[in-house]
Amino acid sequence: MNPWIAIGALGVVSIGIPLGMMAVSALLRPSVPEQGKSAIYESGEIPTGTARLQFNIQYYMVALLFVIFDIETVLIFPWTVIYRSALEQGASLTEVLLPMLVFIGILVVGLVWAWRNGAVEWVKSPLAESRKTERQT
Amino acid sequence: MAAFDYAPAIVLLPFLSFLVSVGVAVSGRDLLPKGGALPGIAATAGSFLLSVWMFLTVSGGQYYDETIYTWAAVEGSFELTFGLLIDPLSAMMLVIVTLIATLVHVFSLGYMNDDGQTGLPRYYAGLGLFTASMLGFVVADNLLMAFMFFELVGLCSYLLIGFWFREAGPPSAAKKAFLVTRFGDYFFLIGVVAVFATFGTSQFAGAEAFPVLAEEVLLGEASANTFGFAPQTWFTIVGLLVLGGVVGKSAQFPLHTWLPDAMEGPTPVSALIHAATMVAAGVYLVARMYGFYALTPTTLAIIAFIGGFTALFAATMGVVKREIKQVLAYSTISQYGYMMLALGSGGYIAATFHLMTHAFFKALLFLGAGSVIIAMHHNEDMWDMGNLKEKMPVTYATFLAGSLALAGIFPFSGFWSKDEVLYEALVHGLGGLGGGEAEGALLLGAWAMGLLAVFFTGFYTFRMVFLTFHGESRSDTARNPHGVGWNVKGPLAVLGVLAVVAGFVNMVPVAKLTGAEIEFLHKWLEHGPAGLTSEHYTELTHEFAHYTAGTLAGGELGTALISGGVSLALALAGVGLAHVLYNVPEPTEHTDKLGGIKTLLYNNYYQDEYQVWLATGLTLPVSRAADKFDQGVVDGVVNGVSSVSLFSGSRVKQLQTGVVSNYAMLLTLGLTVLLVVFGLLGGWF
Amino acid sequence: MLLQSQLPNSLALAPVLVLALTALLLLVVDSIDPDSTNSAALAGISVVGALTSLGFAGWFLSAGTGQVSTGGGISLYGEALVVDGMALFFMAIFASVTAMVAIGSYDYLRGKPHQAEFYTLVMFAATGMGLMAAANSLATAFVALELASLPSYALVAFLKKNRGSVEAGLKYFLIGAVSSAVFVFGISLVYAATGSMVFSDVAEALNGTEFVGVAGLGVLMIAGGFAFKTASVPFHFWAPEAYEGAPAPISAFLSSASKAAGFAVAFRVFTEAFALSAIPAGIDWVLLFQILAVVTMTLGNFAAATQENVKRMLAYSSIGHAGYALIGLAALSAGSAQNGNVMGASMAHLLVYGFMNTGAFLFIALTEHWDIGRRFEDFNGLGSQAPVACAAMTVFMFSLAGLPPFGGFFSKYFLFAGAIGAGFWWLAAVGAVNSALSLFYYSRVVKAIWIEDPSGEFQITSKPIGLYAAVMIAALGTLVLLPGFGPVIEMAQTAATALFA
Amino acid sequence: MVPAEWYLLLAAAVFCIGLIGILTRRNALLFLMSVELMLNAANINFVAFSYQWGNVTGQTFGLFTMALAAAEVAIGIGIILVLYRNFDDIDVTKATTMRW
Repeated sequence: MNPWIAIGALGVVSIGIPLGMMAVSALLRPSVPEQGKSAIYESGEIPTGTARLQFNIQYYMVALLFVIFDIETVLIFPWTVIYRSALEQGASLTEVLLPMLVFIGILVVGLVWAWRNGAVEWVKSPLAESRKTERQT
Repeated sequence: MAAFDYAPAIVLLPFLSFLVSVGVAVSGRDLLPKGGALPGIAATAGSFLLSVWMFLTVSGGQYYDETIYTWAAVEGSFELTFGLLIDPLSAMMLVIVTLIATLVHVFSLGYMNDDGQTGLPRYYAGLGLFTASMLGFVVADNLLMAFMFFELVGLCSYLLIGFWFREAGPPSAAKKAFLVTRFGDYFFLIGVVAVFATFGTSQFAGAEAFPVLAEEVLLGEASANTFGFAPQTWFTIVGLLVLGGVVGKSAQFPLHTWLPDAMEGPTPVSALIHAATMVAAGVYLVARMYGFYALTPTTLAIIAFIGGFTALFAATMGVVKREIKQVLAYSTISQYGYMMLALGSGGYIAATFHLMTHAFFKALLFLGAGSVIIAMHHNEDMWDMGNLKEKMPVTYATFLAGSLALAGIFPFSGFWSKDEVLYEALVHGLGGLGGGEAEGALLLGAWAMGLLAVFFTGFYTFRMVFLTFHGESRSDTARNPHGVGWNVKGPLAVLGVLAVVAGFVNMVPVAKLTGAEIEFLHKWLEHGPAGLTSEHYTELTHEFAHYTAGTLAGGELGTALISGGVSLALALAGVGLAHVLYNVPEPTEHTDKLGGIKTLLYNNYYQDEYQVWLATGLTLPVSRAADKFDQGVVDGVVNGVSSVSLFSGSRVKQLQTGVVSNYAMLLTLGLTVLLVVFGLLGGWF
Repeated sequence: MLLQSQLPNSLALAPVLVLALTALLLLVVDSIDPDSTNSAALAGISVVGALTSLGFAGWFLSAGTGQVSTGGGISLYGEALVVDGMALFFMAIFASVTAMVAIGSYDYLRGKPHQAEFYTLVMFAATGMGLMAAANSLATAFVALELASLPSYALVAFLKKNRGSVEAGLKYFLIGAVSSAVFVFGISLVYAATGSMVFSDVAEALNGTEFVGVAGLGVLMIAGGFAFKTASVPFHFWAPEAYEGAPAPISAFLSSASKAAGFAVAFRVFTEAFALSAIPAGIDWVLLFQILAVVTMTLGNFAAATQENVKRMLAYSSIGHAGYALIGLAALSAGSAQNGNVMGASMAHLLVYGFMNTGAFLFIALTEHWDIGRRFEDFNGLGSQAPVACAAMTVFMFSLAGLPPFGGFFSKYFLFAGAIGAGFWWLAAVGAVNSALSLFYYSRVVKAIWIEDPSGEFQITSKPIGLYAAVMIAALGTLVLLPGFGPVIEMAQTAATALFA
Repeated sequence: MVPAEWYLLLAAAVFCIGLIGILTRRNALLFLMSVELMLNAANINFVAFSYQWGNVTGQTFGLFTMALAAAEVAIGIGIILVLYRNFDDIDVTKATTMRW
């Protein structure tokens, strides 16, 4: 008997139980729609504002920078793997080190540009800024 | 070769004058004295001098055949070129054309300028362009170039006939001239293409000339693409196609109808274009490529027969005309018929001879008529004239000389040339008949018609002279005519002398009688580049068309004398009849005696009517049907295609819904379809 | 031999390297002074960079670098890149278009923020295009294609406050993302079938491969990737909106240079990696391109005929021209001596197209600069207000339609003649019919400009020098290609013939 | 060793899931995620056949694909951001000012 069958049966059961519970409750419960039930649950508080939160642009900027520069490091790994053996086999530094320096250099130019253009600067939100000044006075 | 370096200038000088005149005409101001006549006179006179130089150089035994400019070439196939060919024939023609053009320019001073005409720059521009294109045609060294200038000449004719475009007649006449000659030119164009397709060249002269190639093909020494016909048949077809253009331009039956109408143009134009030069273009073309025509007896016989018939046919119509220029118009048609007759019957020299003498005396007659018309305040009706010889002696004397030449009275120039034409037709007709050739009878028939036409020629010519200059004055203007100046009399005098003496260059009967070496034209045309000499042509006609000279009683000399005597007698008879009927103080119309024929003649044998019927009754319905087809089917298809395109365009763009998800869907769909199709085709699965 | 004796081989890529360095330099300049609005300096650097690149490409072309006469293509970086006649020919196109776009953008961008970024992105995209032309491996082809595409997405959406621009950018990006996914999946399938990405090895492995199905799928999907780049059916859906919504200089850039880049890499991939002599019989990509060519040119021209918006009409016409250029791939047959001529004619058409189409879009940029509307009616009577620019536009329109005696006529003539010579007369016939149709909508522009009466008052107060200069250069290019067409077509056909050797 | 066809099928399945996601999702971010799935389907092939053919070309190229995917996402998010600012939504079907 194929051992996979047990796993398959487990999968069927694990899907079946929740579905069955939902089905039973849907059949049994009375249906009384009410505003409070469809409201957003915020720990018992009455929700304020919309559910759609506007994140600060900064949030995305950091994420974008991370995504880009983080992934570039992936490209460095293969280089590190072959670096020593390549040198040992007699490759010159210009052949082995220089390309990576150029690569990093290009990334650095990009990073400097992003920095200078304020991508990593922590901009304070005007709202928080005004609250802070209120408190000080 | 220095002289020939200037050859292009002969053509370019009048063209320059054309440009100057156009410039003046465009500027709209009176920039030049005499309305631009002087540049024209200077240019044509310059061309004339250069032509004489060419003539002298050619008589020194030098010839010129150069390609000037290659404007299209297909590698290894054929070349389209402009080039000059100056040999005895073209040198002679150059002198004739430039001389008459110069005289006509001078005469125009009297006819147009002194008359206070407007639009003179346009007139002289037309004359200049005409002269340039005619000269270009004369010196052309290949058939295509000849065709192009042939068409230009036709265009100028159109422009000049319609010079008085505000009146009713001239524009219509211009249109008619243009359309009728164009009808012939279509065949010519097809002929040009056929020549190129057959031989790959259209050069007139040289070892690679198409007449030479054609000869080699017939002798079996070379081959050419004859489109599945026997070479002889195919060359006959090609020759007849080119002949279409000749018949149109030289006003031969049945395409002669435009020429009488063309008399609506200014009289100097009639003299230059419709008598002396342009109409000669057709005949000249046949002479130019005579080496080709001489190879095909059928074409020659047709040419001869058309010529003879036209000579007689036109002469009879000239008998009843009232207007002086109409008489001259029909006489022109008739005289060109003689030239065609000569060419068709192997009389290359005779045709050239008549071409030359006719150019002189017909130009003279037209200019004389122009002088009369000036005097008569542009009234052309001969029945309003009479007794003008007292008032205008110079015009009378020269006009009389021209008339005697036209009628073929000894010893005026026309006698010699016409006599030779008829002699050639007679002896070759007799020879052919003796040799049992069918063409012989045809030639003799043509000869008979030509001979008969001599009588009519004498009659109508002197009817015209007597009505115009003799008798009593029949109108007030005739009693008190307008005077004419030196610029009218000068050209008349020059041409008058030429009309008298031009025939002496080739007095064949005299030469035969006395044995003196005075056949100068024969000698002139006997030399020339290889393959373009009259001797060569005689060989060709003999070899391929089996033309041999036959004789009547008394051998060659007797035949010549009999032929000349008969034609002179007939001419004198015609003159005599005219004298009896019209040389009276108060001539009356005798046309009623002709009965029903009169109506027929007045209506020009209903030639116009049947051609108009052909146009309206036959061509028009066909054109209508074609138009229907064009509008309904062709345009319908075109419009349909365009609206279908636009409609499908508006459908296609509906694909572009603007919703990017749909694009992704369509993209996936397209890719899937391609995958399935190519997977199935390539057997991937 | 000139280059080999004077410069190291690695500098054969100089036209591309110059573009990349220019882009980095622009970044550095902007980093030094981010708040500067000295657009003249930025535009100047870009133009100088593009012209230097053009100079190198022209020099190498005339010196015969990488061409058969000097020993064939120079391969670099372990055969990842190759510089030969075709690569340099296309680099010259990209550099010319980039230069014109940079000149024209100077006025177009006046007063707008983020100018440095704009020029940087243009230069990076141009770098990518140059690399596409030189790519000799599917890996570099993909990377280069992305390097060209990614900046383009941003450039199309450059006008952040303009809904059209943003929408165009979105659509371009989404379709582009899907297309590149399809493309890279195709590469992975070809790799699965052959085990290599270098073109010559791929061709070797494909010869007699047993994985015809996998390879076929891969070839088809790779063709799809190129179809996206060249705006060919069925990957063309982004083009009308992207060209219409993008800033006009970017429309010019994309529809001329980017399209040519797609063709450049497609030509090389399909002649080297999927060479007709090596490909299994089951993978009939010539038929594929025949279908695409016919459908693309027909769809593009038909849709263009009914447009009301000039810029959108040009966008559709650009699709139609992609169809014409596809003939260069569609009229091939194994071992035919005509192959080089057809493909060379297609390359020459792309060169001429680079000038005339860039010029046309830059004219649109000019009208946008003047705030004239985009519909045909809005152009009514413009000829009396700006005769010089309108005369140039007339040249572009007639040249695009393929009327003699403009450059477009000659390139189309050679293209169709090449197709006929290769035995594909029906392709030429479809092309000719479409050209006839195209005359209809191109002449509408000319008619509006010169013949119609103005429908309203124009507010033409300025004569932007940069835009004018760019339009004039494009017009000059279109016209100079008349007498200069002989050498161009010869060079293109030699370069293309080398690919088939 | 798992037969090569299975990898191909797995990659094709992942690719199709991504494709279906693109066709059915209207949210721009989900659209992007689906594209990532398609790209990673290709990566499965690369890695699998790199192993199969015994060279590292495929693996290396897989890294490149990932890097490019990241860059693509970066650009994509930027565009989605401006999309939201202009259309107040990231529903890709809402932006339809240009069509036909």
